[in-house]
Amino acid sequence: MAGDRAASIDPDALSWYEATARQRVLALTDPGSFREFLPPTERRMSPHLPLFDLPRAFDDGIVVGRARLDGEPVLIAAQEGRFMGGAFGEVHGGKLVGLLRAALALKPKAVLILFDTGGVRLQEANAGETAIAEAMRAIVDVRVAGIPVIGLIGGRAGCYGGGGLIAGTCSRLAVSEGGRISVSGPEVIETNKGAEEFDSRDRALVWRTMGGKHRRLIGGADAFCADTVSAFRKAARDLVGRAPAFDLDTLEAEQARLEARIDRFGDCRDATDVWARLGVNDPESVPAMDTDAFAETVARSPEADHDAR
Amino acid sequence: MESLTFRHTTKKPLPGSVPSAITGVVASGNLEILLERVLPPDACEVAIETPIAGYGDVWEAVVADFVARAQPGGLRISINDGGARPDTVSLRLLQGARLMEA
Amino acid sequence: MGEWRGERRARDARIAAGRAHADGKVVPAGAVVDLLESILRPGDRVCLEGDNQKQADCLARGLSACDPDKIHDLHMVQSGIVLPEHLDVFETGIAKRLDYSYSGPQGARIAKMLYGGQIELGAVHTYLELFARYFVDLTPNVALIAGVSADRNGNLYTGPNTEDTPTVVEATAFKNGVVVAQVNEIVDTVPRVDIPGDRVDFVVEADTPFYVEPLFTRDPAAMTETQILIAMMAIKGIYAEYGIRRLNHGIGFGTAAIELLLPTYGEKLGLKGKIATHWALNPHPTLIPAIESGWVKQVHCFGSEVGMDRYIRERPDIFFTGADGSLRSNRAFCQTAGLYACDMFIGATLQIDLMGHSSTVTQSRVAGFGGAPNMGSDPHGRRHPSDAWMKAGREGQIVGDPALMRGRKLVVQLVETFGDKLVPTFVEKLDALELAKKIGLELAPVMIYADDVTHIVTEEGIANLLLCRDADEREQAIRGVAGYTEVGRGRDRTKVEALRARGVIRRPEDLGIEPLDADRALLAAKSIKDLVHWSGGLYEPPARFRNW
Amino acid sequence: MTLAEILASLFPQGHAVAVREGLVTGTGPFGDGPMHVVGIDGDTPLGVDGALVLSRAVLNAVRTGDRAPILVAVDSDSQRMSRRDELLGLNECLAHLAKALLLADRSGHPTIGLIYGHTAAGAFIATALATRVLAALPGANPSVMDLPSVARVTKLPLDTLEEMAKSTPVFAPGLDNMVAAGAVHVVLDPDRPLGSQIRAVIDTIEAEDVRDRLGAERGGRLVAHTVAAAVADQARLG
Repeated sequence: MAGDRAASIDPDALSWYEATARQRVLALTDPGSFREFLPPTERRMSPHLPLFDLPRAFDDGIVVGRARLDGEPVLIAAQEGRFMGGAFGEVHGGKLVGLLRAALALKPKAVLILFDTGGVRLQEANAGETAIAEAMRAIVDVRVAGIPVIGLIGGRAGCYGGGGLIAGTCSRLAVSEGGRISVSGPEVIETNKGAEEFDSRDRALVWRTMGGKHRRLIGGADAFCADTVSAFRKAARDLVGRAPAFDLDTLEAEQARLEARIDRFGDCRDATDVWARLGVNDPESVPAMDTDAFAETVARSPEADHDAR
Repeated sequence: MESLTFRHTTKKPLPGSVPSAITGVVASGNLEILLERVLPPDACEVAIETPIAGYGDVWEAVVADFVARAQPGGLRISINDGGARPDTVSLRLLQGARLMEA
Repeated sequence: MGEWRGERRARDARIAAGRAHADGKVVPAGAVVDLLESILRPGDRVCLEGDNQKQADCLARGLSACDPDKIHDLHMVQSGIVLPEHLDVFETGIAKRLDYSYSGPQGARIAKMLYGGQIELGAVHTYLELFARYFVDLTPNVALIAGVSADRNGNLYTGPNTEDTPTVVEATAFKNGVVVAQVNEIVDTVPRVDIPGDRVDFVVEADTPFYVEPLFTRDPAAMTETQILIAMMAIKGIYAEYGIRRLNHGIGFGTAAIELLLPTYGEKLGLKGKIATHWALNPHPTLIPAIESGWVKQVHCFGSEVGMDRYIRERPDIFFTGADGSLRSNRAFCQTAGLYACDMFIGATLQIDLMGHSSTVTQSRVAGFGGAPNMGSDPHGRRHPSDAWMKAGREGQIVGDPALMRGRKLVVQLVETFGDKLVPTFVEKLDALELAKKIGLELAPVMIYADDVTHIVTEEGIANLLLCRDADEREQAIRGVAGYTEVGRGRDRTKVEALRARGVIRRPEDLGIEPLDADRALLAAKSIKDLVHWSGGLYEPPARFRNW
Repeated sequence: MTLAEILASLFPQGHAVAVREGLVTGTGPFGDGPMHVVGIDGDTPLGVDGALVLSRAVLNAVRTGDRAPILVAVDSDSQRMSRRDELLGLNECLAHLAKALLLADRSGHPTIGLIYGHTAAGAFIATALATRVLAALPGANPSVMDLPSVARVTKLPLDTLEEMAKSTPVFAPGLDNMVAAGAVHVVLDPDRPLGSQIRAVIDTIEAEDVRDRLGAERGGRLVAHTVAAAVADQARLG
């Protein structure tokens, strides 16, 4: 299916943050290689949104299919963060779960998940929540079968709620500066605990706490990309080649890694305190760093690179 | 939600052979348009689902102008509207037609 | 006769009373209420400084905390009704009458209070007009102003946001009034003297730095294809057509899109150096790419903009800066510059009627106009020619002696046919008229009158009202660019096509613009972060505009 | 039932299960061998620290290689909502706990969730929903978000939502709706000994993830299973 002129858009110039899910998929994978499952023409839309007088999307906000990356077969899912905040509804979740289950039979080189989600779609909350649990179990099955599951995060909606948990289940994650990975969103924390706990309008605070740079520095993500599709493509190719196994050793290592993180940074109030303890000379300068300068900083962070995921 | 359907006869089919295309996103003030080359070459049907009721005459005018301008014969066009303004609708329709002409 | 110094004596008495709460001129923040209660008298005319940008917020809180039994029935004469406290004083009876210019964020509440009769409204002015009245019939008894720092003698440094301060002080201090300044800090020596100390009677060391609204920051990430299309049409169909070099941009995404298209689309059209070189403009962050690309020769500013201070400091060839290096803005002078020295004003509005009258007042919001009625008017006192001005004059004048023809300022309305929530921009009748009737205003709050407007640009095309020869043509020209609004659909298609044939209406295709080319890829910056990069890291956007 | 009552019913001869700061860990005798117990008690929110305590206990159980059942008993709040938790990577810690349970399951430990009180959102996913089979006791109240919060987010009046909740299980909180969605496999009888009921649950564990199929059968999640199957079909057919 033709979509959004992506074929004519240069992946080097196309902003991941600005691109639609469909544009990301088409520009990320080898030209002409993408085949969509349950494409919009099949009109698998949410059966629930009309009850709330809300518009539906032909793909329920997620594009799934198969494609090639450098000639190798991959399965790919991409959430559309602008439709209902990329949230997991029943059809949306079912498509991701089905794709992951298909991987066991198809044995692709990797499964790529292009997260862009606020979490569970409240209008179909129980279906969304359960689908997230199903997706996590399916990812584990896929990883055990030796197929890397790579998460790419850099969209408008970030990767929140259950999306953050699914991301934490992946073999590897690539993130851009605009990407955020978290469970509770800033507004949720503020609503429940007050603006003193978290001022959601302080966007610099949001990005310091949840954004791509912080996640990369503490090892919450394995690659940091410039905000272009080609940068994500490069990261995805690289991460496919170095995915950790899913076994007791890996999880013991992750246990040790996360415990050490809390020991080391558990009393930090702000990300800049964490970065200072990581040995970053001028923590205040991190948000303004360009990709190259940040890469040098990451190279000096002892926590950034590991196989404990 | 309000459903609207408009049927037009065109003077010619839309050039090109792309069987289907989609453009836009269902978001506040935006819309998605699915175009499928499934109708007779002189027919065009536009079906709209919109959360904002009471703008039927505006949709009618926008669709009529688009059909007159693009002559999208053969297309069934399905729209999921997120409350887009008419100018955005026109723009997306033209973008969709261009994708189908490729 | 014989009494020539009554005002002066009254002033001396107020100051003497105020001194009880001061150490010399310096008043601690905790004593603001005492100070204000001792220097104010019921019925005073008071200017509480605040406009669409900076706010004397510490003094506003102090005034609203005064005892209404002691201080009441004040007549507020001020640029902006922006802070909640600006209206609180009317609810408590501290203030009664109001003359002002701008009330963006409080527009809905002010409308309610006007309907409820809690405010006696004098008029909604344009800035320059209100400033003028400070010197004629609205001279303040007390001015409450804001600055960055002061010394113990009251010498005041306003910082980059000088804005209204010199004008307010001029009118108050030299006509027996009392001037109170809130400052962020008391220093031994101020970086530069914006207001000499002998014009300032009291200096309050505020508990927090005065608030400044980043009103002129537009996030490129939010710009739509429609706004880009409109901007392309404006550049090609107006800027290039008339060779506009000296100009002012109003607030809005449309004008911000134009700023971001200059180094890309404008460059492609070969317009660099030929348009948009000299500006009366706040330091819009979206102008940074054009400045960095060498488009802009100079910019004089009404006020500053949050986060732009370091950038401005490093670009003294472009901006007006003091010996200390920081921006010197001045609202009164910049408004004058916009009136007399600019060939074009281009801005947006909420409603336009069939004749081209426009207003931002709706039934539920009285937002005020700020500078738009002034910038968006044709100054009949202008006596210097320019190509753009003369061309517009020729287009608009069809009778009379060509030797006596004068030019016209271009006043351009840049609007999308529908606003938020599908509210039409084009209407048969302005809400402002209804509002005026309801609250008994003698003069309806019209922002720009039809006879000042020369062009209307929408996504459907450009209507050149200068070329319309009668009221019917004018109406059809407006309907002809009003899109799918009721006004637009009510057009006479034959007449509109005739106007198009004459070039009164020009569609994108008439200008050689393909609407599908209106892509965000054309923006020189697509995000606030891009603007930071363009500035070499000198622009420091406020936290709420960041996503990094 | 309270946690103490549950443990008493499960382990009539006594047990070594302790609750510290709302976190439940320990073992009890179950049939021929032990049963490991982890969980959250007292409507406690789950933060980074608690998640790692529980995952440590699960990994320790896996390390023993005893293939004994692991019971995940839950009466929790949602995830702990704080700046500190997010700063420290709550998503990683909750996912890690879920992965530990999924690993245990794959390593031969039957994992059984038991909701006996509240649970919600991220805490629910990381614990009870990460088990192979999820049981609940009457009175349990699993949810994604409570209706007043849903009302705030969806901008719909609360009474409208309450009315809709009656006919639309897919978004409404509560045990019945989670059962209908297939998330909760079975509701236990509090009046009968839990040990035998849990044993029966373990004996009927299926290899596949059956939750979407259950949701379709029970009418609480009618299309998810079909959609997932359709995607898998189209993937196979290429």
